[in-house]
Amino acid sequence: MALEPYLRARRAHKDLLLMTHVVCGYPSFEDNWRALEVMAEFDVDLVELQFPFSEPSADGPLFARANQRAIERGVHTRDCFAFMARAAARFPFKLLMMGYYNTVFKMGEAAFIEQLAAAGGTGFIVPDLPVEEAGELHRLAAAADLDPVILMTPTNTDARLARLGQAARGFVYAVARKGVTGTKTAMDEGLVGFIERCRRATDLPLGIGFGVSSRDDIDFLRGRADIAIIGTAALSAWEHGGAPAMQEFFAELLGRTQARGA
Amino acid sequence: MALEPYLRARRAHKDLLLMTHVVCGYPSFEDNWRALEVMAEFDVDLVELQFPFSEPSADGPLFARANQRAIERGVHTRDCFAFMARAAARFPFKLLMMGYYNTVFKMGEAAFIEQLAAAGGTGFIVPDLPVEEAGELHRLAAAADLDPVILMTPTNTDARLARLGQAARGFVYAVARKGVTGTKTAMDEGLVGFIERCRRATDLPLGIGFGVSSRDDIDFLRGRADIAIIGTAALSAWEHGGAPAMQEFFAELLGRTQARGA
Amino acid sequence: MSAPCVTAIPSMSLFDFAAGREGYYGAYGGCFLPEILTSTITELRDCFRACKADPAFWDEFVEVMRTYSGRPTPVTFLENLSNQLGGARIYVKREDLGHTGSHKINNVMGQGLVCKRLGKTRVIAETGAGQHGFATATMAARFGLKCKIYMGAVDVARQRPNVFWMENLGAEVMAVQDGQRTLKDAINECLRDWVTNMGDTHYVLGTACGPHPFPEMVSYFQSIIGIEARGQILAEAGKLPDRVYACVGGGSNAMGIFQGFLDDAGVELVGCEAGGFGPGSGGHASRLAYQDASLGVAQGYKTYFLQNDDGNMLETHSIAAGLDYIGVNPILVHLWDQGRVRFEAATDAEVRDALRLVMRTEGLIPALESTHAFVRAIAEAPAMGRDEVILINQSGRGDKDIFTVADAIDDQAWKAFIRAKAVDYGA
Amino acid sequence: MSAPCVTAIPSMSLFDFAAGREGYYGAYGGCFLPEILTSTITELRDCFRACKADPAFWDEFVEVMRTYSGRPTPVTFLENLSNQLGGARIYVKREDLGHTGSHKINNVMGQGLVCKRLGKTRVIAETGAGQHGFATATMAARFGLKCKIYMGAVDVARQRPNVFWMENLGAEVMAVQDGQRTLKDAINECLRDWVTNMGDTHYVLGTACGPHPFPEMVSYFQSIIGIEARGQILAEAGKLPDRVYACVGGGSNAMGIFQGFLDDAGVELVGCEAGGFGPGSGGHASRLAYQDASLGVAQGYKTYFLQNDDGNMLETHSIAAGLDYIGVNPILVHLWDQGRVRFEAATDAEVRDALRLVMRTEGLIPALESTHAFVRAIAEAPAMGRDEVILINQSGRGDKDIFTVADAIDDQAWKAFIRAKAVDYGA
Ligand SMILES: Cc1ncc(COP(=O)(O)O)c(C=O)c1O
Ligand SMILES: Cc1ncc(COP(=O)(O)O)c(C=O)c1O
Repeated sequence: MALEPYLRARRAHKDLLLMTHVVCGYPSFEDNWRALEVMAEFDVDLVELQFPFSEPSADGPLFARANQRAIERGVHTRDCFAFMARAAARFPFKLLMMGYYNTVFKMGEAAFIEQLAAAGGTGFIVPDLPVEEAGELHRLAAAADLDPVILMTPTNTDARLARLGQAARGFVYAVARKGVTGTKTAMDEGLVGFIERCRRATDLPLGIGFGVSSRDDIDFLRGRADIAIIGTAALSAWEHGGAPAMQEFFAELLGRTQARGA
Repeated sequence: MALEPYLRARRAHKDLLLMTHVVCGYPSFEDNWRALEVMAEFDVDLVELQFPFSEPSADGPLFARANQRAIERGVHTRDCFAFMARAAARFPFKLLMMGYYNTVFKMGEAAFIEQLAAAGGTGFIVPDLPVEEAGELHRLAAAADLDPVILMTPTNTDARLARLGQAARGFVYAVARKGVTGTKTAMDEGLVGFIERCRRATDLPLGIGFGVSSRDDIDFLRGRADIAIIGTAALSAWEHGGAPAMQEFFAELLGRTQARGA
Repeated sequence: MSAPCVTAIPSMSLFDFAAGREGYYGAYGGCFLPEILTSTITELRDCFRACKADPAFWDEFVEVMRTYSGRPTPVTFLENLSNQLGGARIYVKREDLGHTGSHKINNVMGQGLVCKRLGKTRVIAETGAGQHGFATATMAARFGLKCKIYMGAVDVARQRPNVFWMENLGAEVMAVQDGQRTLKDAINECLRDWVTNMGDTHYVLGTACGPHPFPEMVSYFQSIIGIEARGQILAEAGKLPDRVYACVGGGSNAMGIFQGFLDDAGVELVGCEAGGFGPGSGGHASRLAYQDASLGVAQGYKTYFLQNDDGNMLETHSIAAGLDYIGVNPILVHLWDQGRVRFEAATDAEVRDALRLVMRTEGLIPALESTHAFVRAIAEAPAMGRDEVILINQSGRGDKDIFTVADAIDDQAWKAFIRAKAVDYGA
Repeated sequence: MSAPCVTAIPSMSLFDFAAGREGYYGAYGGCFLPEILTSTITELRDCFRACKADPAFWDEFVEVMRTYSGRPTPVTFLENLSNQLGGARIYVKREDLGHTGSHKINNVMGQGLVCKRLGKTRVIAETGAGQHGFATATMAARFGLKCKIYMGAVDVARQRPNVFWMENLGAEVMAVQDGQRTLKDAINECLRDWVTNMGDTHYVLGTACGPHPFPEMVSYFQSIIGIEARGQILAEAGKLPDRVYACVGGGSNAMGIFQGFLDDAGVELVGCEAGGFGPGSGGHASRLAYQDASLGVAQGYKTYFLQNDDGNMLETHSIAAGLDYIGVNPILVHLWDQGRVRFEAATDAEVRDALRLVMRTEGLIPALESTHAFVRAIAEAPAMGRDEVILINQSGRGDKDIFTVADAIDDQAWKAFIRAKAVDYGA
């Protein structure tokens, strides 16, 4: 099933979907696997598998270092696809490739689409590829039934948001604030206004990311957005105490303290 | 007795006179006194008492450091004059003030001449005072019966030597080579030619200085010059072993090995 | 006779972009930034366009460079070196004499003027050798802007004197601990700062790389070198140069001087890259002269990068901190494609030798970066005729490199001095 | 608009000596050298006379300075500082932008040309801050002369970077261990070398001191500063300056800029000496502004010296190695006698503060020496009118002072860096 219908179907019986994030090979693929198990346990709907890149300039310090360590450990693009294929076969949630454009460019756009499809991915998020440069990749993706997830940001004009809306497939990733991943976002009127502007620019489901990390954030987003995107906060929990800490984090986030003993 | 007749009288029964050098207050005035005793023992005819100056740029390293140490030890111009007065009263040789012009200038030329006369000096050697600048000092000296000793050098033209000859009194100090005090001079044809040029420029007795340090030098000068001027070599002996070393040095220099036991 | 006044820049067809290809030079360049920066980069592009279209702007720039930085810098004939090598007559364009000691000041003062037009009050910059950071800190002090400099921790260590002066000029210097902790990582940190603070902050990119309009804008300000140099070499040598040599880190000083001669078909343009320990992955920073780079997209633009098969960047190495960069100006790649610019590399060892030769023969102390250009000129001059003319761009002075040069030549007196100082400092 | 060309020097009645008073300025100056140097100094005087009489010589000098050193140096308006102080408009003559980073290059290249006319093949020089030694080593490399630099051991220690470059330029640097082991002792060593090697050696005295013709000759070459500056300030400020400030070590940069304005009665000339720790014997190097100096004759000339009653020289002190000298240019003393030049002192503490202010406000890093002139200008500007104009001579750049400045401001990061380097170097 393509991304948009999948999300709409889930959304039908869940007031806020959840997308989470894993940096492939960091701390190790085994840890990644265990993290995915925890995510599955908490009924996560969608996971971004970040393909490590040496110049992750849109990422904050935690992810930047994770990218770097993964590369130092010898993680290659082919390993990421292999991991994706295993995960797609095992877990109920959908998987997206997340990464920088050079990873795509270097292997070739056609090869990338082909391998992503073969690995069971449903789409990709490439934050440094502007829509102006994405024409061919998006065409190839459409032909392969893969969805390019587009980011909308608070600095975009309405005209620009409309343009982004036209290119978007699957859902729209709305960036809750300026800055890189990993710092706290104020959940306030400004964000509400931005969400409204995004809604006017697209009919796709709307995910909110960048700095979503607490139960209050989730409560705030419920009813306003379709998907809460959890990135740094989950990795941070993992770094702090592995699977148990991540379980505790998700339990706290989702108000399901009982999950702990599960 | 004024310098020239004194030297001529000594020269009448001695084939080569000797002028030596002491840096006032270095290593101490007691050492200076003991050195003068040794010099008297070896029948030295004339001694330069160098008044220490902080910028002794015409002196080589040994004398330069001696000047500096003396100043550091607190030697003042008045101490030098007092020492000269004691020495003049005690020793048979004549004494010259040797020093830089600033010592003279700072006390005032008239005061300098007055005090030099009072201390029993017979003249002065001020190597950084060119004849063009020396008019008043020389007039004051003449009035006080003190002799300005003038240096002639190998780089001077004959015309310049003639000019220097006119200003000279007492004897002429011929510099055996370029450079500062304290390095070896080649006693050779060049020096012979230079001595001849000096003789043509003056009828005064001729002293040869700068680098005269060995018995061979003395032998070379005998018959060619009137005075051998011994500077660094004697101080160097003193630094090496005090009075005995200096005695040994003079004995060797003058071919009087018997003097040692005296 | 005084150096010619600069009053206009030449028409540069390179920058007449085809529709939909703005910022592209052949297949290279473009603008690949996170969406959040779209409005910022658009605002910058529009502002720069307006500046470029306004003749008063260039005049203001030239005036600032004249009164503050001492432009025009001279062209010096190296008679001794030319005679010793016995071939072409060698001339040097003296960017080392500009304020802060390198060509970086040209770009920085220009972007400072743009920043004022943008109404922004804070600047950030990456720096490798420290020259660009030093220049930016200087510009910020002069223009009354807040300033933060990002510098790889490795470069902070090897270019400490520049860090010291940046701080004393009032800039905050941040040692970047990520990645290889050199220039490219500092650029990443700048992009991170920029996506957070674009409201009041202009990113003063230091070389002719990165997303459009930076390659064009930096080249534009640096073109003052080539415009001056063309007039000067005609006056001093009586003819156009046969070859022009410039070192290529990001490519700004090379673009600067080359632009003076692009339309002169008889002038060969030679870009000199960091050969480091010689060819082979990780031991150099030569993107075009060696065969170790390939096309990629990173840090906002498409060009040749030193990268592996996954598109992850390789370690780079150079004796010159300012050449030690993974990518290269896209315009130069395009000109190389077209055969208009030749690329060569100079190894660390060659650079050491050339520096020594130039110091002793001419009393010049080129920056280690600039010395790469001297290496190639010295290598090629003997085979050229006495009637031929070489022009080298001396992009900066070597004072800043004292620790590196002392290390390179293993200067014992310097080391003893540093040890004694350390004791004074409580080691 | 480009800076004006320099084509002629003004008639300078100062140098029209009365018969029998050649080399004297009022009661000061002269030539007091050992007899052995008479022919050498005569030869030099005659050669310099001939050079000065030959208009082609000055043109050659200007041409060398233009093509090798980047003259004319600009005049920069310090708008920020002027506004902050709220008084006179402050302009700066930028000798820091010359090759090797100070005005010393003017004198050195000029004497290099004289040396070539003399047919000599070796040069010697004293140096304090190291700037003159650096400049001389540079000139020697460029003119193909052998070179030996004498430098007090204390200065060798505090100005090591300059020593490093001198050696790398091919000069032999001799650390002088006699006396106070600073500048004056280096001069003594030069005189010792000269009386030994005058046959093939020219002594490139670094400041406008010493025996005639040095004060005149050095002033002559440095006058290029004032000649340029007069035209520039008229163009930039629209009027002559009300006051001109220059630091005074030996007095060469001050004589250099003052000569441009000597005949302009309305221009007040202010010499700024090293106030060190303030008045009192041994704690400063202020010969005229304080009361601790007296007339004397040493190092070949008659002037005010910091000396005791016996005529032995006092210890001197300054934060700036280049100002730390016992004597002073005799021409300036004469002009001070006549009320034409005012003398002031700046203390070490004032210099530290002014340096910080100037760095942060204008992005300039004046040498510690030059900063003395800034101190006095900054102190006096607020009480002057907005319509008044100040011109400061920035005689050099402060890069060379990194160790001194780091010490002065107790920079911990710098110290940590040096300690780490020392460990690399086997401490
Ligand atoms: C003196 C100097 N030259 C050259 C470069 C290389 O940069 P670019 O290739 O942009 O001129 C640098 C960079 O820091 C530099 O400092
Ligand atoms: C930068 C600078 N300014 C000034 C001076 C002082 O010398 P003068 O008084 O001769 O200009 C020096 C001496 O080294 C110097 O290096």
